[in-house]
Amino acid sequence: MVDATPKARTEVRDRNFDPRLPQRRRKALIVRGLFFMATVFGLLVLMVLMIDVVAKGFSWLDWGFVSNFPSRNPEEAGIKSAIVGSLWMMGLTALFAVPVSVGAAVYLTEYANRGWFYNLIQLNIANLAGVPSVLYGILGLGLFVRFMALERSILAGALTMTLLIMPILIISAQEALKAVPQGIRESAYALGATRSQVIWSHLLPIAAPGIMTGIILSLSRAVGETAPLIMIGALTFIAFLPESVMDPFTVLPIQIFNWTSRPQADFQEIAAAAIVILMIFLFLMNLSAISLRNHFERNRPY
Amino acid sequence: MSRTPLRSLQTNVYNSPKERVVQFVLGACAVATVLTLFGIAFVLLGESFQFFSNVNVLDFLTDTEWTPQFVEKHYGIWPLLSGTLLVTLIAAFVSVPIGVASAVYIAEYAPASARRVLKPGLELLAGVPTVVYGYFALTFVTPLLQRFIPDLQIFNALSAGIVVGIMIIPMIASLSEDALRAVPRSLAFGGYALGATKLEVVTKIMVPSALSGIIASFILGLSRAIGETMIVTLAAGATPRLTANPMESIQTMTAYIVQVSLGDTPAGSIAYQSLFAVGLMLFLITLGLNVVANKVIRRYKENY
Amino acid sequence: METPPDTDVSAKLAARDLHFWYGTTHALKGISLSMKPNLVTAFIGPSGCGKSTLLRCFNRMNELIPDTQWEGDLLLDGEDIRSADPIMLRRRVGMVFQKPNPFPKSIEENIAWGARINGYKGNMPELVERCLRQAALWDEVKDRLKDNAYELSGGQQQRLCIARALAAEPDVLLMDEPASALDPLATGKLEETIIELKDAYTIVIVTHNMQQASRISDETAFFYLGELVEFDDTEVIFTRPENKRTEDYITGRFG
Amino acid sequence: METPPDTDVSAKLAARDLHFWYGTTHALKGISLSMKPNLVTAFIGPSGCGKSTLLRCFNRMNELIPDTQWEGDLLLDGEDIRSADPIMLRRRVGMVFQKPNPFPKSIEENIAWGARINGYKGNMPELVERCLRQAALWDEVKDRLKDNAYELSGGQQQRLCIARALAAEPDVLLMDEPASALDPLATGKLEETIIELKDAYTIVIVTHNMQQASRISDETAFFYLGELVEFDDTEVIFTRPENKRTEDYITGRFG
Amino acid sequence: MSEKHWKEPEMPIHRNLDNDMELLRSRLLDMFDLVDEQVAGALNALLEKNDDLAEQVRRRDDEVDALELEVDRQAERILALYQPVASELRFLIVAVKVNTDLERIGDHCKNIAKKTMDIRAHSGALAVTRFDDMGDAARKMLRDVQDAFTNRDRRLAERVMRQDSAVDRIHKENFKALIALGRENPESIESVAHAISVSKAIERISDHAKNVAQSVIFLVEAVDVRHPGVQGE
Amino acid sequence: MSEKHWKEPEMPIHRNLDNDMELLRSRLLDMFDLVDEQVAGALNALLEKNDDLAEQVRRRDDEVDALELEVDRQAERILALYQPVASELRFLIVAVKVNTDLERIGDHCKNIAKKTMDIRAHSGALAVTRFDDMGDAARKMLRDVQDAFTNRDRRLAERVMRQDSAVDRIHKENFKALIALGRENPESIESVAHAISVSKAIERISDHAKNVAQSVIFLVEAVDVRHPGVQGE
Ligand SMILES: Nc1ncnc2c1ncn2[C@@H]1O[C@H](COP(=O)(O)OP(=O)(O)OP(=O)(O)O)[C@@H](O)[C@H]1O
Ligand SMILES: Nc1ncnc2c1ncn2[C@@H]1O[C@H](COP(=O)(O)OP(=O)(O)OP(=O)(O)O)[C@@H](O)[C@H]1O
Ligand SMILES: [Mg+2]
Ligand SMILES: [Mg+2]
Ligand SMILES: O=P([O-])([O-])[O-]
Repeated sequence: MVDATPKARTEVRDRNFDPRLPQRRRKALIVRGLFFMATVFGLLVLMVLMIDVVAKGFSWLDWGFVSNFPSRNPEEAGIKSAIVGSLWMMGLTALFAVPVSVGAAVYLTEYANRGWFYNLIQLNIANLAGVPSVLYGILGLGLFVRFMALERSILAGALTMTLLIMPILIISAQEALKAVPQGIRESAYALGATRSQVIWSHLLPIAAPGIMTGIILSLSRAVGETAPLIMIGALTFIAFLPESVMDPFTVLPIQIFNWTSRPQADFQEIAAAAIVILMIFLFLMNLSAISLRNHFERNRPY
Repeated sequence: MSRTPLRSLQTNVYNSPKERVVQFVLGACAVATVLTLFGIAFVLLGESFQFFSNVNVLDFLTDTEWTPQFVEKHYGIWPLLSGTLLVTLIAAFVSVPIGVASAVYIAEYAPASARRVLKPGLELLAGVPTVVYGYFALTFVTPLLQRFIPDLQIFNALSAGIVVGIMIIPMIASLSEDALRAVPRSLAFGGYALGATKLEVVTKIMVPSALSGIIASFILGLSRAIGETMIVTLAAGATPRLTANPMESIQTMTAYIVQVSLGDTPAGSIAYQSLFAVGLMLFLITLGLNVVANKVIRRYKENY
Repeated sequence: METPPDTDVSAKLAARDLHFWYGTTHALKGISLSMKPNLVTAFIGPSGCGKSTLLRCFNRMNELIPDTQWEGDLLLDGEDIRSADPIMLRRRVGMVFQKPNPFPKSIEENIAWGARINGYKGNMPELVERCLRQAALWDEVKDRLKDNAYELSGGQQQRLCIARALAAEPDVLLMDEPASALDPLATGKLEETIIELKDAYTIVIVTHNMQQASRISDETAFFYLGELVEFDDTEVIFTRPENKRTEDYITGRFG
Repeated sequence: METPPDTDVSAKLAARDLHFWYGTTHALKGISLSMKPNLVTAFIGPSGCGKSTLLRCFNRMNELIPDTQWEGDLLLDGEDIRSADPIMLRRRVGMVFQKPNPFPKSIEENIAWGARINGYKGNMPELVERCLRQAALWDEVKDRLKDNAYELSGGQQQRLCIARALAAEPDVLLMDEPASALDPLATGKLEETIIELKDAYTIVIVTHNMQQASRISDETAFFYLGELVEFDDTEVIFTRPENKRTEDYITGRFG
Repeated sequence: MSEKHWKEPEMPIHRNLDNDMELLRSRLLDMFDLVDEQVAGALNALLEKNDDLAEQVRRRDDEVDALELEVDRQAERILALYQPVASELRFLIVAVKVNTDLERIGDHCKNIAKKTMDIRAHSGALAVTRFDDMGDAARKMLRDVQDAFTNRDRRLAERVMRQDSAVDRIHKENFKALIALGRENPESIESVAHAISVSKAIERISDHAKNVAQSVIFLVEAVDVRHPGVQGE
Repeated sequence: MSEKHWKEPEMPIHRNLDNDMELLRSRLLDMFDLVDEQVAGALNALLEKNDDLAEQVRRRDDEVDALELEVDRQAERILALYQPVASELRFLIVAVKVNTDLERIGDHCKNIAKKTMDIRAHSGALAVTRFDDMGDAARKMLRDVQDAFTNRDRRLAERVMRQDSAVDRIHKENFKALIALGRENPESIESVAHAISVSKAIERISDHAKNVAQSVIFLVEAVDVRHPGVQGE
């Protein structure tokens, strides 16, 4: 196959090739193996991590662990207040973040003229998404805890978390809206629809699965965050359930941090047990988001 | 054919009050985001202003010691900065090759069935809370490493850096994969049709075509590493020290911030205000990196 | 060709000395022409000559593109389009796009939606049937009105888009290269449909395909660099065009 | 038309009783035909009839699609393609795609790349110039060889892709609807280029555009539902096709 | 390729072209009918010595001419607007050629009509000819070829082509008889000359009918049967 | 629309069609040349009483026929492969029509050549005619119309159309002179009859030249100047 055919005309071909195919093939094979190993590495770490925490924390996992309040005594320590606090946090954060973020995303994709103002907001959102979470904690500390005098309450925490996840939420909602084919907008406008009719009838329904995915993923981020809440001072010993949004609170990651940073080995194992609970919860959220997305991507007609 | 009579063109629906209200409310939501960034900047600048009225800016930037708790107080940012950079550097060594290689594998090599497992796997990895990683670094990685490196301290930059690196692998992998996927498949076919091997197509066409996106993923990943808090707080120690030795305990900027806010440092004290100065530093660095990365990303998105 | 300022009362749609700018790009440079009712008018010309821009002027879809400007007169039934409410205008001037773009809803809903937002009070199933029949699609979909529109083939989708446009009861149908995403069979069906619709609507169609223009249109306008070069009966354009450019274009000597 | 098993030694490229499957879809059902050297052969037929599939068999690009299978013989210069190394084969059988797909590199690099990975030892600038000249692009780009290929117009990009394919010194050029993304001007230039390349290459072109097939090809094969219906001189196909289906297709009576 | 693999044919597309082709076809059939009437009229005028009829034939030639223009224009229109190929293209080429032939037949009829009076100056000239048989034969050819055209009947067209020689034979006989007449009766010579022209005209009519038959065969079979024995390169 | 807005024209695309059109054009010009030679040959054979030349003209008619087939096939080929419109389409239609006319001229030449000997039987028949002038006029028309075609010269074509009447006049004179001759000299009558045919043939040649001129005008101006006074609907 390599040889030139006699018919080939010299003026358009000089046949000056040396393809060295075997070497090229061998190299290709080796590098492929390396790429594969790199990919599996991350998953292996995840497995090791899970096995490690389960191994350490398994013996502490029982009903008492879930139904007890924290305690200075490892035997009696539980995560009841942390779980309830995390749920409060999640609910309130969703309540604040979702409407504002979706509204902002709709405004940006559907209303805003592509001018300096639009560019400013877009740049701003992209940058906000990259601001370290601990700095949101500082903002929460300065703005909610001190300036608005909300003290170390659930409300202050949820508001801080809201600001933290809003950029992520807006970006994913924008992506979902942008994925709606332009043709749908154009044809709806061409039928004489107003902007709000187009948004309500077509854009939001079509983008809903994507927006939902974004919501779940960003809430799971909120549930796992620690540093901002430490900043606003959530790290306290809470042996009661919050009654209102103004009550002090704790959440699972804080509890984990607290136990991890204690020297006693028992507390480290309790921390592992709490991690197992937290991870199961987060895995469930992530998996539901992933399957939601896969389902709609597979069934998306356009 | 029955036809309704001609309607006038004049009824004004386009600018009706309802439409205007909707637009106003949604616009207000968008403006809220700008306020957040201003809020952060405002809080940081405000307290930092107090701090710098007590501490010379020049000292802050040139002094090589950070000892706010000691009697002889030094406010030189370098120990914290070097701690941060050391961790970030180690993280980069771990995450950049592995992240890019995973991205290439998933985008170019993995069969559809494998991709269906690998991608969610990486997303789960990305969903692990940092405090869990911190726990992992402290209770698993460090003891493991100590078996090979006996003089590794309990708190050290190395294991924190490695775990931070692991933490940002999914981020780099997924952003790089996006960049690779944005390269039209037709380019790959163009390469194959010329008699290229898969490796040649991938490394000489696809990766270079996606290069700016991949670089942006590095920058964003590193910015994330710089801002990472819980892992370093738990595993890297609380010893501000100007060193390049990854075996020692160090302190990063973020860990310092947490440390101050955990302690009983009275509000209004210089030590307390130093938290904001360090925060400002962190803010400026990450913001700078993000601006650069977003510029790069925007450029590559315009390409195709 | 000097088209005299249009005063033809029989024109359904007319432009008079129309200029259009995208930012600083002068995309239309003084276009004057008028489309007669119940005829198919084809816009032809090389890429970028402004065909689509002109088309979108007639229902003011261009205004959805930021930083655009126009000057001159646009008339629908002699009424000035400038002073009209764009929403009301678009209900009377329907549009079909290059790529079939049905809503991801049922076939039925696709058609009903446009009527519903326009406050249609009549019998909806009847309207759906009538529009589908007019778009020559009824027989193919009558047993599957609840199916998602995306289950139709490309050509059927495009005819569904026509049916959807008809549901808003327009007088004019603007079509921007409606067949360019279709295969020859579907194109044939679409052309057949367009010819049948001619009896009830005024149709303007942009096409890259000279053969298509010659097959289905009654009048043809040839544009070049934002100007109207020649506008005449399709037969005249394709047998004895006046302008050398027109002839060079239709014979494929330049693009 | 019964094409007898091909034993024509003058054939550059031939298929004998070729079958192809995508999973369980039987996309080609016993195709036998042979392409003569230095002629342009056009593949026409309604969408989905297997034109592209057959084309991609000739350089085994189909093998990049998972879960495919083929049966029968494919011959290049009488040698069995099955036993050839696909990488070497693809060098000898160049391909140009539907959408222009230059690499995001300089014009020069686009051409040099294919030659370089194949271990080209000659004078690279000369090769670049020669290929660009053959693709009728040299005069348009000679002063901007370092520019990024994406700065070229669509038609120029497509000709650059041809030049790129030529740099690997193929004998055969396969083109899958190479003009479908181009405007008429660029299409005209491309067709001109193809006609000029005929002297040195064997060209197979898939096209949806019957006029294009008739304009540029010497022989035309009409496919329908994965079968070869008729294969003959283009002139014969377009003046007196044997098969009723062929005639119905080329006269636009079915797709 | 076995036909059993075909799916049921899709519904054929109804094209604008079909209408225009149909119009052309019906115009061409009108032309056939009109020319047939002209031939009948010219021959009857000649044989029945009917000057009014002759005059009418002469006047109606304008109609033939008008129809010729119309058919040509319609053919051009179709070619320009629909760019037909294969059998449709052949139909158009044939239409143009047949149209020309029919118009020529019309012209010959006009010429015959013009000569009607001249020939009658010496009635012997008519007596020695077989214009009636000749005319019948020519008309039959014309009608047959119209049928062949309508039904795309190759056989019939071939038969028409063969009929031409009979007309030629009669023409030769007429020629001889007329020459003999002229020789005997020099006074008749002008009539004889005109009668020869008429005979020639009828012979030409049948020639044109034969041409039309050749066109029909080209239409149906896509083979050119003109000039057997010579080959275009 | 003012022309000043035009950009400089882009480089025109070189199309396959251009080659094929050029080929057709050159074939048609060959046809013109060949037919012109045939006309010259037939007339010379007649006037110079050269039987060999006459025989040659008769034999070369096959070449004309072959060329006719070739031009027609080429025109069909172009129509089928390139679907031309506007002036290119007109050129093709005109090519087909001109081709037919030229072939008919060729046929008439053959007929003239056939009669050469018959006429000579009585040499007086040639003496009373003005075949030389008539032939010159017809040939001039033919050459002029070829020029008009080559240069797309409407004026010249119109002049050719006007020249036709001169030929008609000579034909009438010939006819009268020949009739007179026949009347005086009944023995010559067969030659006279043939001479009339030849005169008629030359007249027909000029008629066909006129048809070609009409085609040229149609080609250039896209107006049909045939049958002035009648109108297609
Ligand atoms: N959204 C836009 N912004 C800026 N310029 C534009 C925009 N749309 C079109 N143009 C410019 O306006 C001119 C006319 O464009 P238009 O789309 O009307 O051309 P067209 O004739 O429809 O071409 P095509 O056949 O390629 O669709 C072009 O020069 C184009 O580059
Ligand atoms: N990757 C694929 N997987 C499964 N089926 C395929 C694939 N590609 C093509 N097919 C099927 O194979 C058949 C032939 O496809 P092919 O693309 O060769 O047709 P084509 O003649 O090139 O059509 P078109 O003109 O639309 O490009 C079609 O029925 C198509 O649905
Ligand atoms: Mg357009
Ligand atoms: Mg294909
Ligand atoms: O004009 P003619 O009838 O002799 O061809």
